[in-house]
Amino acid sequence: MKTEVRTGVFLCECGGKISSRVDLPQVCELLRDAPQTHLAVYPHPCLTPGLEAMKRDIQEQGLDRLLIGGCSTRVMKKRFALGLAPAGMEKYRIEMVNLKDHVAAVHDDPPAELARKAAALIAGGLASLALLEPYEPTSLPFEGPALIVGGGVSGFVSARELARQGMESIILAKASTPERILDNLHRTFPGCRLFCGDLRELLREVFASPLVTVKSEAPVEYLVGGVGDYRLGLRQPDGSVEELTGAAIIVALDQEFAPADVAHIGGGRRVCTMQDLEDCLVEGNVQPGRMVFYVNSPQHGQEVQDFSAMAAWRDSLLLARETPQVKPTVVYPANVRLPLSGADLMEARAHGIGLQAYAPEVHPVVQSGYLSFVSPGDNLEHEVEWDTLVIPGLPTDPSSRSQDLLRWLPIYPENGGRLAKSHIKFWPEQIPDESLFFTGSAGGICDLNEVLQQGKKAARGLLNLREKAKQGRLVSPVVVHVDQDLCEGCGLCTEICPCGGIEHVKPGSGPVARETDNHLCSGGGTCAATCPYEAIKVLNNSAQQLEARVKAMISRMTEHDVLGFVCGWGGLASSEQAAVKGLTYPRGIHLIAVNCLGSIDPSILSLAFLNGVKGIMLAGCTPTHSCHYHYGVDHCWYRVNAMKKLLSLAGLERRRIGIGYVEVNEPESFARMVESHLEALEQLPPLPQDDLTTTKLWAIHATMHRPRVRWVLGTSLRRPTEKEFPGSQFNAVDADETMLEVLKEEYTVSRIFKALTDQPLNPPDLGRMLAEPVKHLTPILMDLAKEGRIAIRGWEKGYPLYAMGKA
Amino acid sequence: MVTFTINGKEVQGQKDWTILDVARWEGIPIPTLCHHPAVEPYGACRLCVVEVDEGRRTRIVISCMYPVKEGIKVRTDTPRVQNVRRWIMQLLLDESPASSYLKELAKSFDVKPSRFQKAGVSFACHLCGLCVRACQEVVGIQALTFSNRGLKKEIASPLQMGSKDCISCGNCLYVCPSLGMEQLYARMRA
Amino acid sequence: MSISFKSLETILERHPPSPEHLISALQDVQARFHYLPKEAMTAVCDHLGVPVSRGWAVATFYKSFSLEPQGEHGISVCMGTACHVRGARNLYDKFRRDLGLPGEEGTTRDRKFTLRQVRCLGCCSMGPVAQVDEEIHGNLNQRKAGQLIKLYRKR
Amino acid sequence: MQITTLTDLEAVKARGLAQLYPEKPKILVGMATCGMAAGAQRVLETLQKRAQQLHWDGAVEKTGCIGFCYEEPLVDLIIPGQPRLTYARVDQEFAAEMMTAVAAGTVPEENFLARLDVDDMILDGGPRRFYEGALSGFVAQAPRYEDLDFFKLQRHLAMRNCGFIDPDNLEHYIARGGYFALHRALTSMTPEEVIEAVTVGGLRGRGGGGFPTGVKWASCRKAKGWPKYVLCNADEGDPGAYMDRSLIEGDPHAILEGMLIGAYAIGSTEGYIYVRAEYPLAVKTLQRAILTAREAGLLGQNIFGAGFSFDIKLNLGGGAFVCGESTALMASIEGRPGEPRAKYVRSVEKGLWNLPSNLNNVETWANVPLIIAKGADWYREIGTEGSKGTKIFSLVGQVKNVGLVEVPMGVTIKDMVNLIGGGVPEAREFKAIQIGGPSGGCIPRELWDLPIDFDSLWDAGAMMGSGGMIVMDNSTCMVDVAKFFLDFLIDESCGKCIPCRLGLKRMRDILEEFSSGKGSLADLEELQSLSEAVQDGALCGLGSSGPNPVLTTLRYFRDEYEAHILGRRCPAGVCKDLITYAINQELCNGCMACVRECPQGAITGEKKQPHQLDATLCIKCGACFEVCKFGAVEVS
Repeated sequence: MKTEVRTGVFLCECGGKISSRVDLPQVCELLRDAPQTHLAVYPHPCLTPGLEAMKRDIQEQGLDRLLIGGCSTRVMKKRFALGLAPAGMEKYRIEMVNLKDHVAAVHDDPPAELARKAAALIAGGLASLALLEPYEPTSLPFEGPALIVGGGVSGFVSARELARQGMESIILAKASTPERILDNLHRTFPGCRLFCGDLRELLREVFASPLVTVKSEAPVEYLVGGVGDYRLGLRQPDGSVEELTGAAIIVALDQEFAPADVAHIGGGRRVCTMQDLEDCLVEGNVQPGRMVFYVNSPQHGQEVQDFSAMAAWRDSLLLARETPQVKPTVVYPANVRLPLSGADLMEARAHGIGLQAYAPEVHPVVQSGYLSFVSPGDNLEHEVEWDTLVIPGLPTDPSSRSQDLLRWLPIYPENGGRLAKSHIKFWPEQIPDESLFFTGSAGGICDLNEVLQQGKKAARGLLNLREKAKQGRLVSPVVVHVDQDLCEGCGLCTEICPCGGIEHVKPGSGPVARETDNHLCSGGGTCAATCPYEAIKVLNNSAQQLEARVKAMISRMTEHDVLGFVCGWGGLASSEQAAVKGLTYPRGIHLIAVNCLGSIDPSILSLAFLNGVKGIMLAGCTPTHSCHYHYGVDHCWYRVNAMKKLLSLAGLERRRIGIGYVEVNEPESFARMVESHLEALEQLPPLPQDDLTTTKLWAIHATMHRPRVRWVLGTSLRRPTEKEFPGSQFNAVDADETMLEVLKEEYTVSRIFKALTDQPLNPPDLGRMLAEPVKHLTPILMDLAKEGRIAIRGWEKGYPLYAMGKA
Repeated sequence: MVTFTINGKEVQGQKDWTILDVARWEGIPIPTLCHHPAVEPYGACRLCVVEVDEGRRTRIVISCMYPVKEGIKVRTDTPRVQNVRRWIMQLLLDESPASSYLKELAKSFDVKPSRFQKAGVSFACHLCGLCVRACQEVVGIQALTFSNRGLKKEIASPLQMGSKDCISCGNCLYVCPSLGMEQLYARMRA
Repeated sequence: MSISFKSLETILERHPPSPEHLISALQDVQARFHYLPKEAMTAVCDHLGVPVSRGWAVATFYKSFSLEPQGEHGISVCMGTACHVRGARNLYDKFRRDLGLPGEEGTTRDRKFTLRQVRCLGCCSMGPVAQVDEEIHGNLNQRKAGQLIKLYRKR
Repeated sequence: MQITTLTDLEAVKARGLAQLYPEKPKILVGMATCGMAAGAQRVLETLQKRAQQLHWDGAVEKTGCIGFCYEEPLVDLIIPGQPRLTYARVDQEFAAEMMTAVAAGTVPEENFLARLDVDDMILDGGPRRFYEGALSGFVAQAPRYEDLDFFKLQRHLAMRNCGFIDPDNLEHYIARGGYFALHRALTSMTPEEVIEAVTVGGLRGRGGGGFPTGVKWASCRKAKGWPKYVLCNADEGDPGAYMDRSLIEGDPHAILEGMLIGAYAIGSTEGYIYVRAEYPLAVKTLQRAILTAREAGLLGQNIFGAGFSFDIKLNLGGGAFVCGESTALMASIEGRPGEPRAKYVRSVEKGLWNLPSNLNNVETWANVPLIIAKGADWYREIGTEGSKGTKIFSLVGQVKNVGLVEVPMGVTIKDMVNLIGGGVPEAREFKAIQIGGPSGGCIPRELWDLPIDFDSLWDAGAMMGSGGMIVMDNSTCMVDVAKFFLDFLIDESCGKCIPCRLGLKRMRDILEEFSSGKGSLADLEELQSLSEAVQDGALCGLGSSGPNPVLTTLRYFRDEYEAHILGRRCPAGVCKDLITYAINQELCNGCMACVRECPQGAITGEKKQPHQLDATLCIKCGACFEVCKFGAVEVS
């Protein structure tokens, strides 16, 4: 159903801040022929009187989409969305063009000149708005149990919380009784035996609950589905796969501690690890006498030392309470968190626990029966006497144990091996309801009590989801759509998706078309720009809209102007911040804001050149740590790189396109970047408008649409879990040359197609036309004919006459 | 619609509009610091004070929050109003001499640094709360918050750790009228 | 250190999970541990569904919360008007000197004492007044203050 | 047991009276915080232990504070057929003696304060004599309450039960006419009539502002929105004011009853009491009172079967003076930092959770049952033209009789200080009285004939505030006092608005210049204009009334400012930068006390030789001054 598009344009004077710099009446004049229904200029559209005036206009004119030429969309859009909601204007129908920060405040040019730039930016926005697709979000059911996987202790708290609220859950755990779990507690939580009593109570409640099913852990074969309908495949000992279904998932993963290496200290059984000690505690045969906990291992960092000191303190407390014949002392470096509070000190004194801080600069010395250390209080060397010396353990790499599970989850190891859920840096409205919860010490060293809190929090999140579903508010936002006819099931999108929004497919299902879990999708759009078959479309943020915008803008730009793409984070923010800080930069740059540079389809870049733009600049977040979509900016880099290669293949200057990186708080860098890029482009003539160049650019554009090229671009960036990425220059030259080869071939193919579309040609004529040696063309032509993409239509001068179409 | 006057000029507004809304719409200048259209008015800086005659009562109110009423007489430039504004400018300028926004604004008030000016202070936060409010109201998270109170009041991230909630969207920077947020930002993200 | 899950649970269970109970829940935590441990604060905020930043704002705004572990003995010196006109300032300085505290308020390094100022203990008739732990000591002077510290240091 | 009818109430009253005035002797110990601080707990324990040892047939009970704080711990002896006898400054030793005497059928004569012949029982139809006929012996000679200067002008209305009942005992409260007013309001008055009575009675808010309570209730009743809230402000933060604490600790049900009546009048079902957490005893007393009232059906559903339901939650303040400001208090109840917001929409329309809310303070609520029970006309009789009823003041500072006094509005400052307070210490001179806490002002001796009521104080530049009265003599420096209040406010400012956060600080800085001898007369003008800017510009009452102590001292004690500025001296000898300590060689007898006490080692000398003070080392801590028994340390 196609309805008439009725777009309203509102321009803001911003109390003179815009109107004094930009000739707004002229902007209106310039936009008269643009696709708009209503155009008005207001002093402050954002203030209540302005919103009232806009609402009136919307109703009187029957407007269904809006473009506001004012200031930052990041800051102001919500205000308009909320203010105009009573007039039926949903947020996605509002587009903002930043006249203040991208035009008025940053250029010193005459108002008429700025009016032209403003009109170009607005025309782009209008073109994009015209392709807007209204949609209705659908609400989702939320039934079935919660699946608690990973085997971490916190899962039991989640289960208890869920059971108390009447929700079923299935826990996959290593041990099948509370006692077994407690016996092994110190493998993951050293020093937490103190809390065994509390934990036992908790575990018993869980095991006794009719709403909780405890199953034994098994390797994860697959995890597919989405909110309200997750399916988890578990490989059974007999090789079969059991499928569990659930509404949501809680991943509870704990980090294990390895026993410290104490062999080199010597001393036989008198020197032991904390694990040994805790094993003894489980068995109940601890050696009586003076026990010294020696907290050391500075090379593992303060956090580990803190943890060890705390564990030692707690074990001492446990020993003092339950085994009075043991006299514990904790010797810890003065830089860690002990002692805690006055109350703790009193407790320690009451139990006769020694707490001795040592100055970390001077290493304590272990002797037979003694440990000497320097006290920071008096700088004097002191000694403690021991019968047993206990050395705390060290954390192990949490990710290595969970590879099979992590493959299916948007959980990645960060620096240092700890695990973290991926999307954490979006606007809340971009983050769909969390349906996959992650708890446990694998996310960061923490003690049992913290982990239990995390488990509770996860359960609470899940219950909120259920509550939302009950009220019909659990809606699928419909962000990304996969065209099932175009999708070939290659799975590249799944590989690169940072948020897990594109579904996994069960192993061995063959080329199955992908679907999306819009509940996890954050709408970054890298997948759409990467898809070799262009089967993915981000709703109301589509490549088609961007194309239209680029075309509309270029048609209003001069031949010296440059197109700029900024990502919605570092790029956009720093560009706007430049205005806030009163910086200026050349007027030639015409900025388009996108979610992430990774969402820019490679063909957009070529399209811009095809439409005659002189140059392109892209500004995104600093790669590897700042990109909000993990590797979006890296994907973009490969596309820019390909574009450069293609430009040079076509005999054009590589430097017509450039990419740079800025952080939100680096407006100066942004301004310098623009200046520098535009300065470089000033040396170049405008893009030639002759037929030959156009034909070449057409071919480049066609090349960017070729699945093979897109596949190579998409796979150039491998999944981030792979160790060799990023930074390693391994095989860099070879890989780049491979890409160049592919581009060259595909570029040639594109040119061949272009030539053959006009008329059938034989290889020598084709060679002359494309200025390529025949011997380069012949194998390509033969391959294409073999693939059936071109056909031999006859013979001419002993050469085959190739033409488009099938034989 | 209610009708009232600002500096003698008859103006109109709706019941829930503020004096500042109407003044801005009519192009009558009123200085502000903690006001930003993206967030709810907060009423902290008090720069936007105006004098209002309402019946027999005359009082100083802040125009960013005072709802318009039928028949009130608003004056934006009386000696009382000037005294409040000048003092606020004076106090701010002495507190954070590095703020460029302030220096600009202070010129129009003919306010110069006094003997109480803090020497060697480059930090320029006025605690207008725009960053906190933008983070909360616009972005929808609370990566920033006020901490402490009174003279010790400051903008901080919870538990004084680099905030995990921060999405580095930079909205706080955009709304900040001074350099304060820029100086804080690096600290927050650490 | 007994900030166990259970001890927090017991506190949290007294407060329905809505934001209005933030202050009272934090007060309970403060009463139980004599300060707001980080993990407890996060737990309270999670439980009530408020961002940690709000918990932080509240905890730093109100004087009755402390974010640092407290010493064995808390000394609160009344700085109310009645005590002020009877020399509370000098008295306070005496405490501060004797405890060797660098700042206005705080805990001694050995976590033996925590000194703080309070606004009126409501015992204006006996000013200047200081409260050590639960006990109120009235009609103090600097010499008595020194004796008090000596007395409690031994306890 | 449930109290649902008038008959129930009468039955409870009868039981309560039997407990209040039993046929056996009874001893009451004042156990409010002030008493506790003076050692009342130990006294109570001693009495109980001794009573047990002696198999004494009588009751030892606790009660609230009657106001004689300077005489604490107080113990009352009630023997049937005898006047009530009050003993002051009772220690453990005397308590034991007293019990021995009482058990032996006599009364002790030491530590005697006064006797009370008549219990007013104002709510219950008239005075009740403790005895008939003539007295004999020591008791007959003993001074009566009315004979004490401290008590002469007092009239205990809000404090009607303080010192008479056990605050935890609901039956005691009912015995003295409690909850009858509520019954009357619920069963025979419309909400409008209740509001009318409070309006006609002329009750004005006792929290400081003096806003007519009835008018407030009426607008809250009219306001749209549901539910409506009734709030009680018990966040008594003024330093030097503790009447609310004392009321709560002495008579919590009076507050509950007032709130219930208010809730009925306004149409509210839910109430909050916001009480300072620094008052642990008050908190416990309130908790118990609410629980008891709930158990008795006086809080909850369908109270007195009249179809009216109301319950009260207790909120503990977190230690922020600014939370006494209504919007900040509401923010705090909502679980947020106590930052005030602009009140252009009044909180009776949009208050707590943006719903209509009526906030009154403890003393106001405690007055409400009185008006309903005795009638508006009766209440109107008390007080002055514009200010009706009584007001409780905490009379503290440099005055002999420190304590809580409840007097009818209109008593003069002079009577307050000289009569009730017993005057300033010997050899000193009355200089000023500070009324209204940090928001109030200092009133000088010249104005001491001023009657104390809302409007007179306002005109004099002070305000009633919550009723703190700090008496100052010539040892108090007014610049220092102004600094003290500014310090307090700076410390307690929420920091939201600039005039308060930075303006008060600047005022403080200017005063600091004065007190360190660096000021100039032009600064006085600057201070004046800054004060006006802060008054006009600050967001809430804390800030806008913050300059009051400065403005009033500037107005009445300009000479003292000028002495600091022009003479570079502090007449009261307080400002450290303008004073020096010296040892009068003639008076010093070389006792070494100051030598030992000096933290700086600035005093040297031999035993029995006059000591020397090295002014370069002196930090002016005043330790030597405090410790010298011979007045040899001099301040100049």
